[in-house]
Amino acid sequence: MTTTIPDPALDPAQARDLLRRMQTIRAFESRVEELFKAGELPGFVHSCAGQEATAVGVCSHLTSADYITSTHRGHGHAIAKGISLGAMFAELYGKATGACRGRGGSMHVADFSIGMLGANGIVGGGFGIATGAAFAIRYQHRPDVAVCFFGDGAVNKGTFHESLNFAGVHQLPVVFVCENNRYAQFTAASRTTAVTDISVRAAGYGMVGESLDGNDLLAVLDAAGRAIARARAGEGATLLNMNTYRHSGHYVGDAEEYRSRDEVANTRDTADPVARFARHAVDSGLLTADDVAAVMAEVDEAVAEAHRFALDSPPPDPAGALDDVWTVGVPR
Amino acid sequence: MTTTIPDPALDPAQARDLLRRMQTIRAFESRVEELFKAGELPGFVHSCAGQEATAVGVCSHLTSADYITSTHRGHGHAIAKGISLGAMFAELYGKATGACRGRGGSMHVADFSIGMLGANGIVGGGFGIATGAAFAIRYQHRPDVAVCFFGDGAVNKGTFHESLNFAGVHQLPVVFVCENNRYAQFTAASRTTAVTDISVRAAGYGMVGESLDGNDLLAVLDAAGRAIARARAGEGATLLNMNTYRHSGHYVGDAEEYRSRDEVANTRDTADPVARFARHAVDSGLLTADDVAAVMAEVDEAVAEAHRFALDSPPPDPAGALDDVWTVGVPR
Amino acid sequence: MTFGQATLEAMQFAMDEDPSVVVIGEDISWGGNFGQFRGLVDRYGHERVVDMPISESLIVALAVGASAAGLKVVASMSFVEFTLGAMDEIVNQASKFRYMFGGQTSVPIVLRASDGIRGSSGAQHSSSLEGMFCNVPGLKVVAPSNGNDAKGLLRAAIADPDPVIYLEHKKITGQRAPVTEGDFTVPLGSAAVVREGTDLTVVSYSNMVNHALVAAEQMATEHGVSVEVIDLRSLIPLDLDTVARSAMKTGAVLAAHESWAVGGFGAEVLAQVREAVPEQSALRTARLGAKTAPIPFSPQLEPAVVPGVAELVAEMRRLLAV
Amino acid sequence: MTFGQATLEAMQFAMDEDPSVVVIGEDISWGGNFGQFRGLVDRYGHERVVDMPISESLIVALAVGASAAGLKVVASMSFVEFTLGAMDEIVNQASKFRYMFGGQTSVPIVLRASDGIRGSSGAQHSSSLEGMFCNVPGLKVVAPSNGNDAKGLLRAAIADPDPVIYLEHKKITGQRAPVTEGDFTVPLGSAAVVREGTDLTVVSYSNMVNHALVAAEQMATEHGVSVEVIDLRSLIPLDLDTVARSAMKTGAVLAAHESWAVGGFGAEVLAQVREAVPEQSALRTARLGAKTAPIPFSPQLEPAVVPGVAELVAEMRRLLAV
Ligand SMILES: Cc1ncc(C[n+]2csc(CCOP(=O)(O)OP(=O)(O)O)c2C)c(N)n1
Ligand SMILES: Cc1ncc(C[n+]2csc(CCOP(=O)(O)OP(=O)(O)O)c2C)c(N)n1
Ligand SMILES: [Mg+2]
Ligand SMILES: [Mg+2]
Repeated sequence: MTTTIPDPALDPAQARDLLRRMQTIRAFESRVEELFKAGELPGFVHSCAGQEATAVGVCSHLTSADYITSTHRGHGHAIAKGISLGAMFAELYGKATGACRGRGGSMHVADFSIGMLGANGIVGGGFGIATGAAFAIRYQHRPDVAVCFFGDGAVNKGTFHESLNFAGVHQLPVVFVCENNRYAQFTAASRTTAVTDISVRAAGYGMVGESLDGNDLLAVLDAAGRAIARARAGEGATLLNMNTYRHSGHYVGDAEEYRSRDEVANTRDTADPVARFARHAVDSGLLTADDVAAVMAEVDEAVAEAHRFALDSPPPDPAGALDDVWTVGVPR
Repeated sequence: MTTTIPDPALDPAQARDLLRRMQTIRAFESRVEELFKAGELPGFVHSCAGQEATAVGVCSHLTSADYITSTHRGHGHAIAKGISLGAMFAELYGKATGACRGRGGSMHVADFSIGMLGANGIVGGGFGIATGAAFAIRYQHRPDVAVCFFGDGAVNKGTFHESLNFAGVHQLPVVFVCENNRYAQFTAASRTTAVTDISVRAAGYGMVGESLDGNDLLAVLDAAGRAIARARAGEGATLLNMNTYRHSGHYVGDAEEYRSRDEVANTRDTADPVARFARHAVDSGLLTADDVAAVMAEVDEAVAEAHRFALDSPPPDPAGALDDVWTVGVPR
Repeated sequence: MTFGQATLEAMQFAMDEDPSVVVIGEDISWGGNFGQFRGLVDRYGHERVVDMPISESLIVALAVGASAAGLKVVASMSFVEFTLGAMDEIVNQASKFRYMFGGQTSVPIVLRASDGIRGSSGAQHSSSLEGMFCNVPGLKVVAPSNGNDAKGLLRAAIADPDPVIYLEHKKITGQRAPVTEGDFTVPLGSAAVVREGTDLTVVSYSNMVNHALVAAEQMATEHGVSVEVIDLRSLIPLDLDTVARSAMKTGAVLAAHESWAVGGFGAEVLAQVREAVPEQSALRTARLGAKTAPIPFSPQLEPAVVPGVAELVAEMRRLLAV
Repeated sequence: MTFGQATLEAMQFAMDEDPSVVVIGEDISWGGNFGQFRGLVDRYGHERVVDMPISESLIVALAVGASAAGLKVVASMSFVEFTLGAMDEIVNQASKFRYMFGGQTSVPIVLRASDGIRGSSGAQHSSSLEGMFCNVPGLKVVAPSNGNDAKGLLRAAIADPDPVIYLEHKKITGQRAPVTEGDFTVPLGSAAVVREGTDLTVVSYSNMVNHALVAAEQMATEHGVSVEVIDLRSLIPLDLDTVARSAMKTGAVLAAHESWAVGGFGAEVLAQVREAVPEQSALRTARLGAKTAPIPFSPQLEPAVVPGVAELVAEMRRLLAV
């Protein structure tokens, strides 16, 4: 265990809360994966198991007045930002009580009321939206910040470039967080990306860039904390490259021909951010083993309850299928 | 005059040829500007007067098996690459004998037979096309190279990023030449570009980047020569930032409210690449003042003849207006 | 007052009324490519009138993101062809945001784009693309034919909570005509009968309406045919009632636009008219649009592709066999 | 053999025949998102089967540029919605290159994209966008309904010198059916009468043809109506002769597709039919497409937006009043 506690050190309540949030993501994704494999869920789903530290470490610095944009792999971001677990689970079933009333599904979970501007099925779709939210924050003289989560594959979309340049010009309060899990679908980053340490690109935009171990919650907390503080202080945007790893395939059901079982097993063992933080919390005396066990049990119950909520919820009424295409004024 | 002759030094024939080519661009643009102001030419035109050194310095390293892509400000590139002056002049009139049979106009002059893959009215449109041409060169194991000309405004299009990244990954034989004339239409680069020395961005693509005085033909010859040689040798792509200045407005007729008359006058005086090279050639004994005068006269006659050709050419037959939308198989 | 100046007035009413309205676009502080934004920066400053990089994807995505955070963004896209560089953002984000997020949010943005031919601007600066936009649920699309409507529709578009594609024809942006003073709106979805007639209905929008009025006059004087001209003004929402009522009266409909006929909005108008008119057998319909080619540069070729008054007259005569 | 495997055979015939054919796309060496490219890399190597970054604009522009330098590029665009990120390159470059450069060059590229609903894939992974593509002069657009046509059309598309948008429906890409062995082409621009009938013509393409065949059978057994089904296969060029001939025979045409009705290709088919059929008064026409909403995720909502057999039957009955 090489991680050291950053300054200011965590207190036990914080540690417990962080662990609970990471474990909520892990448990949610595990349950979803089981259900999907059992044919219980429609469509397709992308699990973020293994990437809990980036979501939680970043979002623990945010309030509901701050914004995030997310990706196709967005459950963790939504949970970390504070979405109702039941509403998200119901959305995955396409239920009327879902976060998007069943219209969106897994790839479009969103809760605008807490600044969660949506998972997004278009890779790179979040760059400009987050930049736009940051632009609005600046215009409104608010102390808030926008965070854009994206993967190592998204960095090659033109939208990355257009957004980072603009954020650089205007020193916008936005933090660009690359969850660099080394693969975009089935393709290794090195095959498609000239410089895989994405933070190198920051210089081209006159922006601070930093690369870090995204499986180390403390490192994430630290780097994100500094970047978000800079953003709030009007000191501009940051590009953070957080190295991480997804435990499951690209989507649930992926045969994973593109990476070896050894690679997966080794990385899961050494880099699991949840286990790693739990160990750290116990080793450093922040939590006891019993505390950890209690968090696990609490989370299991919360996920089970969210699942029951989803199952008990009614499907949407097909008669409303054409509602909300427009806000006003277009006859059917 | 601070320029020194690069190694290998030019010989008089080369110097004369380079001067002739730059002056051809200048004289062509002057004539076009006059004609446009007199209401003789349809549509609108963008003059590249003042940017002759970039076009000529780069293209003098190219053969007709090499490719270039150009911009809305493309007359100079076309001339430097060797387009028929008459065909280009006729194209500006929309004549049947035009380079594009009158279909394209000023913004679309092209001659595929010599690797001039078109001026382009879409800013940033050339990045991917040049990259594609370089990809084909590599695939075909040819010793050739593709050069992409673009402006300081185009660098903020997503296509810049997507193309440079790919060229970086595959070490393609392509040279990206930014003609940085400090303005995009009416907007100063500093207003819209986080880091105005574009060559800084090269590092993000694992590519060589270099910034230079684009009004100094010798500097252009040198930097382009090295970049093109690297490309031909399979050593990958280069990003060159060439600082230059356009003497005329964005388009002919532009009121130029966005830059001061002083700025224009000063820069024209100090940076005029044609005058500067002529002076250098005389000072260094490569050419005599008479040689220079002879080149000027020769060019004037060539431009006048091209103009006569355009005027004497017939307009296209409207009956052919629907030809060549497709190559085969679609009934009207 | 010119069409462009009329839109400037609408912008000012909107910006004075609502501080959350901001304007973004390339060269916008210099007035934009057609001068319709001239002077705004002096009045509202660079915070509200924002010069954008040449980054069309970002322009639209920024508008969407800013709207999620409480702004109302009017984005100048300059030539309509440049919106193609933002089609992902327009279609996959702006048009779907409200629906796919279950009605949580609206996307109150206006994308202003200049379309149509201006004379030898070539294939990348002369198109009209409403055919594409009208195929996208969630967008609204307007295309005024004159300064008065331009002003009223822009005011309505900015007030509207949904994404509006506001198409201004290059050829008429500089045209002068009387414009109603003061603040007013032309509601989206209301067509105008700009000339009454009994024998045939021309349904059109944007600058083609002006051609249609000339052609109608010619049909009256030269062929004794009474033509009704409807200016749709707003394509989505479409004022089908007004069109259908006229169709039932005249029994013949010509849907005409400058953009390509094939796959264009004219075919859609005809399809909707036929859905709306109960007794179809007597109804004659035709559509007129550009022939199937990119817009050529040459002054001799452009009119061979893009229809004008002569083609309107010819098509009306063919339809009525006069 | 599946539809996807049939296209793989076509790819192999093309690549074996012509070394200038290369294939590019995201995850293409792994077979792409729908497995239709599986195994190609083993046969042709990474030089000819090129994994692309997530850079849709570049994918199309690269194809255009490489074609100018002598290659023939087949680009996998994966889901058709991702082509929207390359609409500038498709419309402003690929479709216009030949014309605006005066016929100097051709653009022999094929853009393969997967469209249609597959079941709860949500608003950004379920659309069909041929309505847009068919509004663009210079593009060709094909949309096979079965593996045999998929193979023959792809072979023809790759051989074709012009840019072809090749639309493969996600729901049928994995479907098995007999496919003619060996090398053959289905020429672009040739429709197939896949069921003969006398009372009504359904004009369709892609997976909607399969629904139409089921619906036609139902009309025959349940309502005694004889339905002719035309599979357009190729939208641009359109085999209007075959459609018009059938229309004149049956006197009633239903143009049906899965994509949005409004602004969609069905309206275009009807417009062209009416232009081609001399005596219109007896002709009845209708179009059927998705209702005007982004495609919803929920299994209960998706079929309320996207039409299938039931909607086809209902629309045919309405049109014939049976
Ligand atoms: C514009 C676009 N292109 C392609 C896809 C298909 N796609 C979905 S996820 C994905 C890979 C994304 O990789 P990365 O950004 O690294 O995120 P990760 O899946 O690793 O979290 C791709 C190519 C898409 N959804 N959108
Ligand atoms: C995609 C696109 N956006 C906007 C424009 C309008 N436009 C034409 S030239 C130009 C400025 C280009 O600036 P730069 O790249 O610096 O080239 P320069 O004109 O200085 O040579 C703009 C914005 C365009 N043609 N294409
Ligand atoms: Mg990844
Ligand atoms: Mg410039």
